[in-house]
Amino acid sequence: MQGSTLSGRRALAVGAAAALTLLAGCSNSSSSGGGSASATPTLTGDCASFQAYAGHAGTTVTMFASILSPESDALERSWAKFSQCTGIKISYVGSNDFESQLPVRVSGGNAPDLAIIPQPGLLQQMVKTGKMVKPPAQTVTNENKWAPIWKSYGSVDGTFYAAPMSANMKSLVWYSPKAFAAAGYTVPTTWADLMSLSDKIAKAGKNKPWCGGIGSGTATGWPATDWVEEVVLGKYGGDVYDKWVSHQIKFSDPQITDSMNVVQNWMHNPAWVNGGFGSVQSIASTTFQDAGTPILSGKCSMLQQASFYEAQWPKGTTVGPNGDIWAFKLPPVNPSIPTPVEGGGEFVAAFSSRPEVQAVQNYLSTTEWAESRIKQAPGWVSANEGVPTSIYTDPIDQLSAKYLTDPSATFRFDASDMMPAAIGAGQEWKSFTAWFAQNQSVQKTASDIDAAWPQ
Amino acid sequence: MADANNGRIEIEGVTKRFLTPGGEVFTAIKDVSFTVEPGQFCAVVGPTGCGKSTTLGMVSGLDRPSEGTVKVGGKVVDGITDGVSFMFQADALLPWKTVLANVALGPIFKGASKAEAQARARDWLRRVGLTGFEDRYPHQLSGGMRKRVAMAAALINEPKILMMDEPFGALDVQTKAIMSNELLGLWEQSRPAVLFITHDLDEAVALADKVVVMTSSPGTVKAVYDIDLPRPRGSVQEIRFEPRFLELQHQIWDTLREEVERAYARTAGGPVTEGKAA
Amino acid sequence: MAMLTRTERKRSEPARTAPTRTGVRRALSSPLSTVAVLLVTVVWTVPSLGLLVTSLRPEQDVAQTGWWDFFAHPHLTLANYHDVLFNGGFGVSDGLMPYLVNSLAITVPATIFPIVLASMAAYVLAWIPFKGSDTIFFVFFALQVVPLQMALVPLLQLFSGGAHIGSLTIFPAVGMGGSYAPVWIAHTMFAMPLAVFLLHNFIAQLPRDLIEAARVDGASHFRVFRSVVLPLATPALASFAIFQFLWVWNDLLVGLTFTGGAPESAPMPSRLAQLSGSFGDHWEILTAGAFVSVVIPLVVFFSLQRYFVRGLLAGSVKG
Amino acid sequence: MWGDTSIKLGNTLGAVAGFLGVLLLLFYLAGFARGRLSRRLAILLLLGPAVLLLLVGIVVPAARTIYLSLYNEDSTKFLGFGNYTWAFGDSDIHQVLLNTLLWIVIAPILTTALGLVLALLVDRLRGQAVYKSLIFMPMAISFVGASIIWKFVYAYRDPSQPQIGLLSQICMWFGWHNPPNWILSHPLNNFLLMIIMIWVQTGFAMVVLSAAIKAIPEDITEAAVLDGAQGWRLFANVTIPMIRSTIIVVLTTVMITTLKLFDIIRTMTGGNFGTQVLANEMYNQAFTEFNNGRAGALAVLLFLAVVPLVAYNVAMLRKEREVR
Repeated sequence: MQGSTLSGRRALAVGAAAALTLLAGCSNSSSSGGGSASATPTLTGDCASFQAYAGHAGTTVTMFASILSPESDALERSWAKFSQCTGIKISYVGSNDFESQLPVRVSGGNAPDLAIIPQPGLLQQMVKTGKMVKPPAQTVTNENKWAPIWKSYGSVDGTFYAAPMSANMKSLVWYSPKAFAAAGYTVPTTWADLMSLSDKIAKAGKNKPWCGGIGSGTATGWPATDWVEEVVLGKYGGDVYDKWVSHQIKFSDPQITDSMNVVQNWMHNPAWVNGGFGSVQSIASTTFQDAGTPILSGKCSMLQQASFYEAQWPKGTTVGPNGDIWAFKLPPVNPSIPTPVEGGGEFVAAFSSRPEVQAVQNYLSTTEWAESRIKQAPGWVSANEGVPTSIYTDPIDQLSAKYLTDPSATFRFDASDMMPAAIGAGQEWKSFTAWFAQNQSVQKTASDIDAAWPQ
Repeated sequence: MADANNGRIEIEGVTKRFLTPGGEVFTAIKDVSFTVEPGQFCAVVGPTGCGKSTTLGMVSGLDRPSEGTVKVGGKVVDGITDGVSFMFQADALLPWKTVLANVALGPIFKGASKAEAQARARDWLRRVGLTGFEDRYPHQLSGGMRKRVAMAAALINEPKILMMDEPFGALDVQTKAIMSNELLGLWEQSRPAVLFITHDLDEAVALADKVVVMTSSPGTVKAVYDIDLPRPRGSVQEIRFEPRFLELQHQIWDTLREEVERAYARTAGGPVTEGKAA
Repeated sequence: MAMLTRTERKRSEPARTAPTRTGVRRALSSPLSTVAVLLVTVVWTVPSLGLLVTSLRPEQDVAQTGWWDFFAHPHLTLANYHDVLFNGGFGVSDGLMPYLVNSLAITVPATIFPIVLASMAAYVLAWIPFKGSDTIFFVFFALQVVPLQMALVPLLQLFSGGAHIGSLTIFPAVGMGGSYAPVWIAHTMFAMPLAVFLLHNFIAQLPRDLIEAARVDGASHFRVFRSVVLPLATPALASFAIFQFLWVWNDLLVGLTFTGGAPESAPMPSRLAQLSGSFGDHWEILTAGAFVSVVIPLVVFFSLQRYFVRGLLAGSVKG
Repeated sequence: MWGDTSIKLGNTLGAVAGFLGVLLLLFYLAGFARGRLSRRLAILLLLGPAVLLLLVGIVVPAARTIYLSLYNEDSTKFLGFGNYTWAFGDSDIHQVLLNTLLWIVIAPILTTALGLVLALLVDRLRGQAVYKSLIFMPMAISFVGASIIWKFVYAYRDPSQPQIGLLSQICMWFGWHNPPNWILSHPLNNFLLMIIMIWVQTGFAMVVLSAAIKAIPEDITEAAVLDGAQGWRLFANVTIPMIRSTIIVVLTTVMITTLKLFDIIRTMTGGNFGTQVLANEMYNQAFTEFNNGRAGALAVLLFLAVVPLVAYNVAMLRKEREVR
């Protein structure tokens, strides 16, 4: 941990020089924090609730994540009070190149104190470096308010490393309630309904039922992996899904190719896609951010995208059951699977066990912090079962939270985020993109991915 | 340093080889020996590519011989030789400095104070007849004037040895004659040893006490002639008509001609690849 | 020698060139070439114009209609620029300003260091031949192609793991700059091969007699380098400076890796990237940011441009 | 905030001043050395820093890369040339190698040629500074900016919809009502991406070549014009030979930039649709797929790809040195 201490110290030196911190030059380790070394100060007034984290005033914890502005602004506001009361400064840095920067910094000995990792696969990779440290006991205790499956996603080889911090729901279909009402369509609750609705819209000839886009720069292809994951989970259930993630079931297994064929009949159907953009192939060249815009202009009816897609609707769009835009849960392909929910989330990983770092970890794993974050801005959900669904102000957040904390739901984490990076952030994206762009066959797509699976 | 031998140039059995890009060894000069006495004006003539400039480079310490030794004032040359000045065909003036600053550069490089260097530079500019031009930039002067500046810059350090590499090569005939006269005049005053490279035989005979004829590729010394024309020589235009001048000129030309013809025959066949020996 | 005389003529006759150049110019030019240049300029500018227009359009318009639609339905907003310049993250209240300062503080030394060190090396390789000097030069040249991504991890290890002292001996001012030093050093390292290659090409062609005359006058190599080579090489130094400046200014990877992205030391591109949102390219903001970041390089280019044009005459006119 | 700013800028200026000061001091002290020592000291002090930086910053990492290329993804198992057999056996990589080859041949040549033509033409126009600046401007735009710009050129929309891509719109204005989805049209898309590179780099080529053309002694062109050379013949027989070494430098520089290119590909297609190139594939292998072995092998291939270029330049430079 030599490196991170050093970088922390360096950041501090700059901060001090820049007169950003009040306690200049006395803050590089816990033992010499804020004047009195041993006595923990007593916090009073509205700071009293932060007593558990006191005693580290003047320290800085560096945090690195992929969350960018404006989402990161809300994040920073959410712990402002904590920082103010405890004197622990959290130096937050967000990067759109987080996934490649983190390994570089970790192996370069310049790891941040804390990293917010959205992919269990990457987490696993980071644990392998040996630089990651286990969370403090309090964090482990706090974690019990999350469903056990979340704890497993933050664990590597059975050891718990990173506490989940946020969750998002992927199994949503965005649509326009106004347009549906005007055309007399009803929200489908079964897969069969969804398919017949699609057919009906296509036959009506006014627009295409679906639009989609899998473009995402270097991550192009990921939305397509979600479609297949939804179908695998919704048709074959959690066990098959888990075995698929661990490659006990291969991509070329009939169950997976069958699921891909379901997607083929759905998002590859020239009569159904790609409203507002063009042919099936245009799915590959359309960015996922753009994909939903034709719904607003009535050129397409539905888009399968995650809860965080809410941020993409232009300012002034009302999102709600009777608004311009709303979402329904993607129905399971196989009705006998109880509420399949595919989701993603973020995990707090630590590369330092300094007490102030652990204090921040502890704080971030509490229900109190989750509520503080939820109050800042919409677009953020916790699967912490201690957080009441009622505190969400945003309807999509409420909807997501409802499913994410539903104990009866079959929740699974995004499969590609859990597969080895060579697949989940590599070959699978590449092959699925080719599947759309070049109309490559399902068989070849599946066998290419299997061939690339690391030995 | 008031050594009697100071300024004597002794070149003994010097050979200089270069490595060509093809990895072959190219011999620029081979087994060259001659001596220039202090205060002597020595001209080196020879066809293009006979290693004249290479020889100068080794005397000044810019280059080192592959074999043999070069001694100046009795000491083997190692690093830049003290008390040497150089004058090139191109007049080596820094375009962004004034005439005065260019001339003062030598003393400054030698460690003189700026004021002292400028005072000396003014004096030398006066001697070469350029008073009033101190604040001009080189490009504002004519070719002949620039040459005078270069001459002042070369002589200001009062060198024991003055090396001149075709200094007047780019000048027209009239200017060249005027500059030659001035050079002789200035030389008479301080009498450094001069190593003067030229391919103009008339110029060599008119100016020098001694003419070294070199063969080409590899350069070797073919013959050495003593020029016994009396000094001061007066005007170089007029000395050309003296019978003794013509006699010497003919004599040397006979030696030189076959070398020039050989060199021409060789280079006319293909593109000229001048080595550093050019 | 041919080359030397050429240089000589070039230096000596600037006054004469003006009238003859027009003559040659006339001999060469035609209305057709004017049209051709105009056409290329338009083609080259239109995409950038698109960038400018996009940066001034409201978010919804950007995604729904082409930017040229703006001419039919002019609908301007400065909101994007406001977002970029003043909407700071929570930790940083001054918007883009601190990052702009960081960018300057990174770019200026990261331009000067490599130029000085590379011109020193180029001088040795061009003018002080020694056994192995050619080999060293060719190694420099060949190393241009090593992708800098490959060096990120080892260099980070170096900077963070105590061998830091090794760099201190190279740049004794490291301690003062605080956390900028690793970025400076990294940029300097990565710039070195190209800088040495380009500057060597120029410095090797400087007139030999100027350098040798100074040497014979008793100037040391250091003196020659400082008083003769550097002034003569000004045009090459200026052009390389522009490219290095632009490269460092627009760099995201090195800046992000070696500053860790913290507001105290990270350059502007890392901030712009962060402004673009977690789940999407906020193009209207990125375009505004791109324009803000273009301004300073353009100023640099315009102010150094004359050095390109003047060529070897650079110093002689002004003095 | 101003205090903060002035401290930062002050530190920066201090660092620059300190750096230059130390160099000057060293130069001054070393200037007292004489003879052989002076020469050695000059080589050591002038060349040393550059060599040291290169060793630490590039040579050592390069050696490490070569070493890693012989191992598996997390460098725990020796594979010998396994990663290289993978590279030459994988059909995806074949496409990558082919694309890289196309790029390094086409983009530099077009860039240099266009830059040369512009340099020739622009210098004779009134207001050349304006033209030059506008053509040079893409150099100053970051790759993020450039990729946004070109996204709005190549973007595809169904022909029945309002277009946001300029290229499609222009095609439609000219009566081609069904333009293709540009970025998906392989192999055309490779060339479309090359245009971005050419757009960025032409300004560089033009500015450098224009300076070289201006440095041609006037009397040479003059003499040729008097001899009757005009237009093309003057260009081919006088201008080109006189600036040949500059052309080679520009060509080499653009080619090396092209080889290392990854931003354009990364932001425009992410390497999909058959547009992947070596540098970006290497980046992906190293930083997305965490396969240090394969990334290393690709980096070595990248390095080998430039060997002919290096060899040619070495030959040219040697010839030049010889003539000197």
